[in-house]
Amino acid sequence: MAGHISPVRTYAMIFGTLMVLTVVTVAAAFTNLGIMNFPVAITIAIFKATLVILFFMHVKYSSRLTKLVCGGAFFFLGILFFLTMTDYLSRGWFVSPRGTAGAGTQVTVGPPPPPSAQPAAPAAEH
Amino acid sequence: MLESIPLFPEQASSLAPEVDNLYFFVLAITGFFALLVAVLVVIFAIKYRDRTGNRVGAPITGSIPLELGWSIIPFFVSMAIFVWATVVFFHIVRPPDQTLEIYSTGKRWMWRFQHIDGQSEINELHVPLGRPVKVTFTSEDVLHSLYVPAFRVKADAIPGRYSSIWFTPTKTGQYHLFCAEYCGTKHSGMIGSVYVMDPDEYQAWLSGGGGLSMTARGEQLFQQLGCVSCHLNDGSGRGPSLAGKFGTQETLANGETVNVDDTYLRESILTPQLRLVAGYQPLMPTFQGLVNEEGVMSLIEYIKSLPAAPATGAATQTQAQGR
Amino acid sequence: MPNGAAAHADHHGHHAHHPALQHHFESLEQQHEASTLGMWVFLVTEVMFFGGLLMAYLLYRVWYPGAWAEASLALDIVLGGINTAVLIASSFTMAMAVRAAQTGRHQHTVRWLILTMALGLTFLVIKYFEYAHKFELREVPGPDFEWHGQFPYQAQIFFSLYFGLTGLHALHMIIGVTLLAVITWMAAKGRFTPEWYTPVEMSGLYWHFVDIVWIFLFPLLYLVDRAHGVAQVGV
Amino acid sequence: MTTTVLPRVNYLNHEHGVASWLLTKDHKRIGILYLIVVAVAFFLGAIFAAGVRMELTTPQGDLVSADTYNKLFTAHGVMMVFFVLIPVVPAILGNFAMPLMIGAKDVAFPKLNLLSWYVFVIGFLFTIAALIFGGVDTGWTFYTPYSSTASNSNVMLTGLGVFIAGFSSILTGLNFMVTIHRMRAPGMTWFRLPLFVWAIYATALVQVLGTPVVAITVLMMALERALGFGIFDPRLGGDPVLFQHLFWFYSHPAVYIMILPPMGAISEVIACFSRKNVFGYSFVAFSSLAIAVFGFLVWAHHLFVAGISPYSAMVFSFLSFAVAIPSAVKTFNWTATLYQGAIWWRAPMMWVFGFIGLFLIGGLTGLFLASLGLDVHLHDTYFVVAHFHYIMVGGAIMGFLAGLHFWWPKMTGRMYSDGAATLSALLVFVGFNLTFGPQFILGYLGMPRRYHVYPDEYQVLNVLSSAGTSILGVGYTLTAVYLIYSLFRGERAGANPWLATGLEWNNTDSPPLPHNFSDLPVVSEGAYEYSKRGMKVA
Ligand code: HEA
Ligand code: HEA
Ligand code: HEC
Ligand code: CUA
Ligand SMILES: [Cu+2]
Repeated sequence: MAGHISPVRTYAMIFGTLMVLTVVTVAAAFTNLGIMNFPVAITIAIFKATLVILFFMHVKYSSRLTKLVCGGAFFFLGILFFLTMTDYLSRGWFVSPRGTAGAGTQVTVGPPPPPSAQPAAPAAEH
Repeated sequence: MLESIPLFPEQASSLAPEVDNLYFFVLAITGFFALLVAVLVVIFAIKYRDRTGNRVGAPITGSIPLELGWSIIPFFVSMAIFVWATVVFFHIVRPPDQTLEIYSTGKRWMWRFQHIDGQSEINELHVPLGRPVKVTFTSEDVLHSLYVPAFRVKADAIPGRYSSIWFTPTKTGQYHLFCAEYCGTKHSGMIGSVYVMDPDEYQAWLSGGGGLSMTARGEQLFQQLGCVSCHLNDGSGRGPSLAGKFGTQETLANGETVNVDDTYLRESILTPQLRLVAGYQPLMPTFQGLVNEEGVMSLIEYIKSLPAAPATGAATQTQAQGR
Repeated sequence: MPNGAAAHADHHGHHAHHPALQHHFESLEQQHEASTLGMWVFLVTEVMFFGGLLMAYLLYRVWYPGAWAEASLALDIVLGGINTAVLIASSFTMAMAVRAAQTGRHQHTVRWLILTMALGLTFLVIKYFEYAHKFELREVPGPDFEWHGQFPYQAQIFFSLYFGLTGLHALHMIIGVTLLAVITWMAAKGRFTPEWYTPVEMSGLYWHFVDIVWIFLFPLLYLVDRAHGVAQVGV
Repeated sequence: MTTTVLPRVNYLNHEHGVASWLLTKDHKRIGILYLIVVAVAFFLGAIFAAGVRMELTTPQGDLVSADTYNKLFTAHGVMMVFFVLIPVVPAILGNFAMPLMIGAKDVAFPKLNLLSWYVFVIGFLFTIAALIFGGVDTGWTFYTPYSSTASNSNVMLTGLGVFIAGFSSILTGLNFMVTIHRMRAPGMTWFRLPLFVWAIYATALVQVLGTPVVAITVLMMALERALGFGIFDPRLGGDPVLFQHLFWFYSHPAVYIMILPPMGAISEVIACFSRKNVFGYSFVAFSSLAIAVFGFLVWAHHLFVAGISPYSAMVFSFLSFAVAIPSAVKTFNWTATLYQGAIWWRAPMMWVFGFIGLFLIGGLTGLFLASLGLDVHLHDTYFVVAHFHYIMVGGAIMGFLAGLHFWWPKMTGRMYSDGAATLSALLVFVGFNLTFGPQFILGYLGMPRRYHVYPDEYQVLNVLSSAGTSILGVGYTLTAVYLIYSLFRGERAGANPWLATGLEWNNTDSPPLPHNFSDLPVVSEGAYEYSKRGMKVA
């Protein structure tokens, strides 16, 4: 019943790649890439994790079910992140006349919202 | 007391009929489905009853058209509810342009209301008939929720930021005001009344008491706390000019933009380092502890009241187009 | 897929079976598949477990980039970097241990496992020094938290998450090392054969998972904004 | 009626003594162990509920102090949710019946199964300890910053109890998932699985994916309380609403942990007592999975007025309506199953009728709450209280009782009195509607929940509600009485008293053998092939 036996060479290569990527990620962090620093760091981390999962954890040679379970975890993690962030990132979109609408201020990254959402001038009466 | 078992709350705001109509609509739809299923279950249970227990039913296994039908029809029906309910919701959360502003803070276990003209009251709120009112509020400790059933409005009070409700009263009288978010021992005692008055009565009530108007108090604080020393209206001070700032978009030092609304102003006063205005140094001290929630509200009201000054040299002011 | 055809030929009479086969399974194959699936599902729960903290991390990083940059600079990137290398190396030795078990070389299994544990302990010791330093500096969230940067409040949130995430990770390491100790002992007693080495494989999966967590934690915590940090020290 | 010892060796009598129970690895015995603890928890929870209702008969707070009242409903909610409803069907009926139904000798990890029970008990004891030390008053939702700053320190003990019990739920889910994947008897393909097994499987998904998140969230809250960590603390710029997001990411799917398994049991009972295939088998099966997966997409409907972005609220409202569709599919399929059945009116079926009626009302009122414009008014009022009691008590508890009455002869080898059971189903149905029906009206009138004192005009409806509780209480007590009585005096049930299909009825005795089957079953037909049994068509 012994599962897939990878050659030592594979393990050594993966190990080497992971080490190199660690150096790369540190180097990238010290380079000013503007807003790209974070995506780059995360991409490298995801890539490293994938290598570990596929080769060290033998998912590459595992049943479809194992692949599904493994993918499922990240899928639901994604749901948690994504749907929660729909709240936080869209809070700033809602601007009602004269300020607050219950959503609180949030920073909007990027261009300002369309004119229709622009606040009206403060009432002149007081 | 027994003779009055109310079934529906009073409709005392312009939003109330909207919400009630929606309610009856949903009631009708759900009532239809409930009856449909219940009646069928009862009919089948009686009609196909078998007292022996050793007979079997007809060999029916299913029907794709039926399955599709009873997934798709409820889906579209519920989309009708969804659309209507969302429209009503946006009426509830988006106040009209010209509102009477009232500020409030919730703390365990009372509501304090602050009128622009200076009156403040506790667990009571006086508002004029027929005029849109907006209450902006925050909490000084834990979560609370400001709830007026007769107006069908509610919003949580969250420490650290502002929430608001708005309503146009349509009927004079006295209405319940509840705290609807659990907040500890006397959660159920954190209640009060909203008094809807005729406009002239309201005027009379307003002139009845109260000290400085909020704007005036804000201006006073603005002097006392030394804000003026940095925030000069012509933009020549160490801090940006605040004139006409409210309701615009500010560009921050890190390139993001932010809407200048109540919560942002509050944050600028209490944690100024958090979001730096582009082109300025982080000089502004925090005023946390030096000014209470109501003071902050007065300051905000004052800043709101500053008219936009003619364009100045301050390169950082990005006036949004809508103004 | 569940159990083969000649299922109940020798039901109740386990004499012909491998000693590791439990009575409610029909075959070692089935037992192994159950364990593997069980382990993977367990790792899913672990992902979600860290996920709660990571969600908090994500939100505050988006909200308070400045504080994040500032607080992250206070972490020791050299120690963090060394630890990353140490963990990756331990993942490699772990993979080798499993391989040795697969090919039936007990002595190798034991040796690789001991190496893995040694690396794991190295990680923990280094972590201990990092923590101790933070305690000295009073950069531990709580009433005594001290911070001399621009964002004392938000830095505290950063450190709450730092200690939450790395603490939880360290706890997993401790559990992992304990687990490996047991497995090593079993391996030394020659319990595993190429037919049955499931425990080695399972602890391997667990260990790699802990490694993966760190692969993410390192850039998330230590490398937030080094580039700017270097450019504009003391803003 | 016979009082002789049960004949033959079975799982109940093959070993004796307390130790043989406390160290058992037999899934059937573990099911019984859960039954005992959950019954204790339900009893406690019900007493707290009785306290709540007694206090609310008068508008003044004259029975207990405000703090005591707050502790009562918190204890009630915590007990009922975490220690009754989450384990009630999966851990009791699932443990007992699921391995039998798929033709396995046991669950995949029997030791882990026992461990889950111990973990559960430890969590339970922590929670009880918190009660003994004075109780908590946060509500079962533990919202920050109240829980992390204002409440007393028992909140940590309770939080820990919930955290620990969560692990029990995770381990059970994991175990069941693996069991269903790997332990099915030869020939037991996915589409021959009884629908109860599908429901347990879907539940396990939610347990495995959701529970860890609430565990870490409660832990963060406890750390904040204990050590002054500041993750949700608004004074540091943290967001208290984040706690709500994380809490409901689990706790909404958790309501499906509570309702899916009872739904599964309902499918079994309906099929058996209508003597028919469940109408649209695969739709019912897949709707369980759909509920489990889509259930993860709707949590923020608890946060509509909590200060989230209105646009996000819109998305979550839409998804909440979408998740109602699979429930609708199930309801309609059950109804259709009755059509042209041979409906045998026995006690389990009576509970099913009650279930359908009450679940319908509970589910449909969920649509009111999912409607944004209405939820602003209804949020945190008694309308919500009525909604979830209709589903959780009227739905889940009724569904559990249906399942319990169905499998009781299998579990104990004894029959209970059918008449008494029918009567108590009726009492519960009537008492239930009297208790919670008025609360819908109260809620629309605006009475907020968690209120110790309330304005006078709400009294009449509250009195009705309290009166209903006593009928409800009589109903439940009656159930307990005749079930316990049947243990000693009940008639011997044959292997298959309901003439049902299914391996648990046809391939083993009542009570089942220690290792479930004398010969490993081989399956060659679908789950509900009543028409192939050679009985007359009604
Ligand atoms: C077992 C428990 C359970 C279940 C299954 C549900 C099911 C549902 N719940 Fe409920 N809910 C709770 C337990 C449960 N809930 C609890 C405990 C709370 C309060 C928590 C607290 O704050 O303490 C709550 C609160 C709650 C809220 C928040 C209210 C508030 O606090 O403001 C909302 C809002 O959307 C909601 C919606 C729904 C919906 C849409 C469903 C749907 O899944 C229902 C689907 C079922 C049907 C729709 C019926 C059958 C369908 C038909 C007969 C066909 C016709 C259908 C259509 C036309 C669509 N629930
Ligand atoms: C499974 C879940 C479950 C169950 C079964 C119940 C059962 C009941 N609940 Fe529960 N309830 C919740 C879950 C549940 N509840 C939750 C989650 C909350 C929210 C908590 C919060 O806000 O944090 C809540 C809140 C809640 C409230 C609102 C409190 C408030 O907001 O102020 C009320 C008020 O009427 C109530 C009443 C009842 C009643 C009358 C029953 C009845 O069904 C109970 C019937 C049983 C009996 C009456 C006892 C049976 C008799 C005996 C065992 C004999 C011995 C009895 C005595 C000696 C007294 N519940
Ligand atoms: C020592 C000088 C100083 C004092 C005193 C001071 N501020 Fe400021 N303020 C600044 C500077 C500099 C900025 C711009 C950098 C920043 O955003 O912090 C600023 C920014 C602001 C902003 C954000 C403006 C924008 O354009 O977005 C507001 C609002 C504000 N201050 C209000 C106040 C109030 C109210 C007070 C008094 C209670 C006050 N300030 C006192 C220096 C000061
Ligand atoms: Cu304030 Cu409840
Ligand atoms: Cu929900």
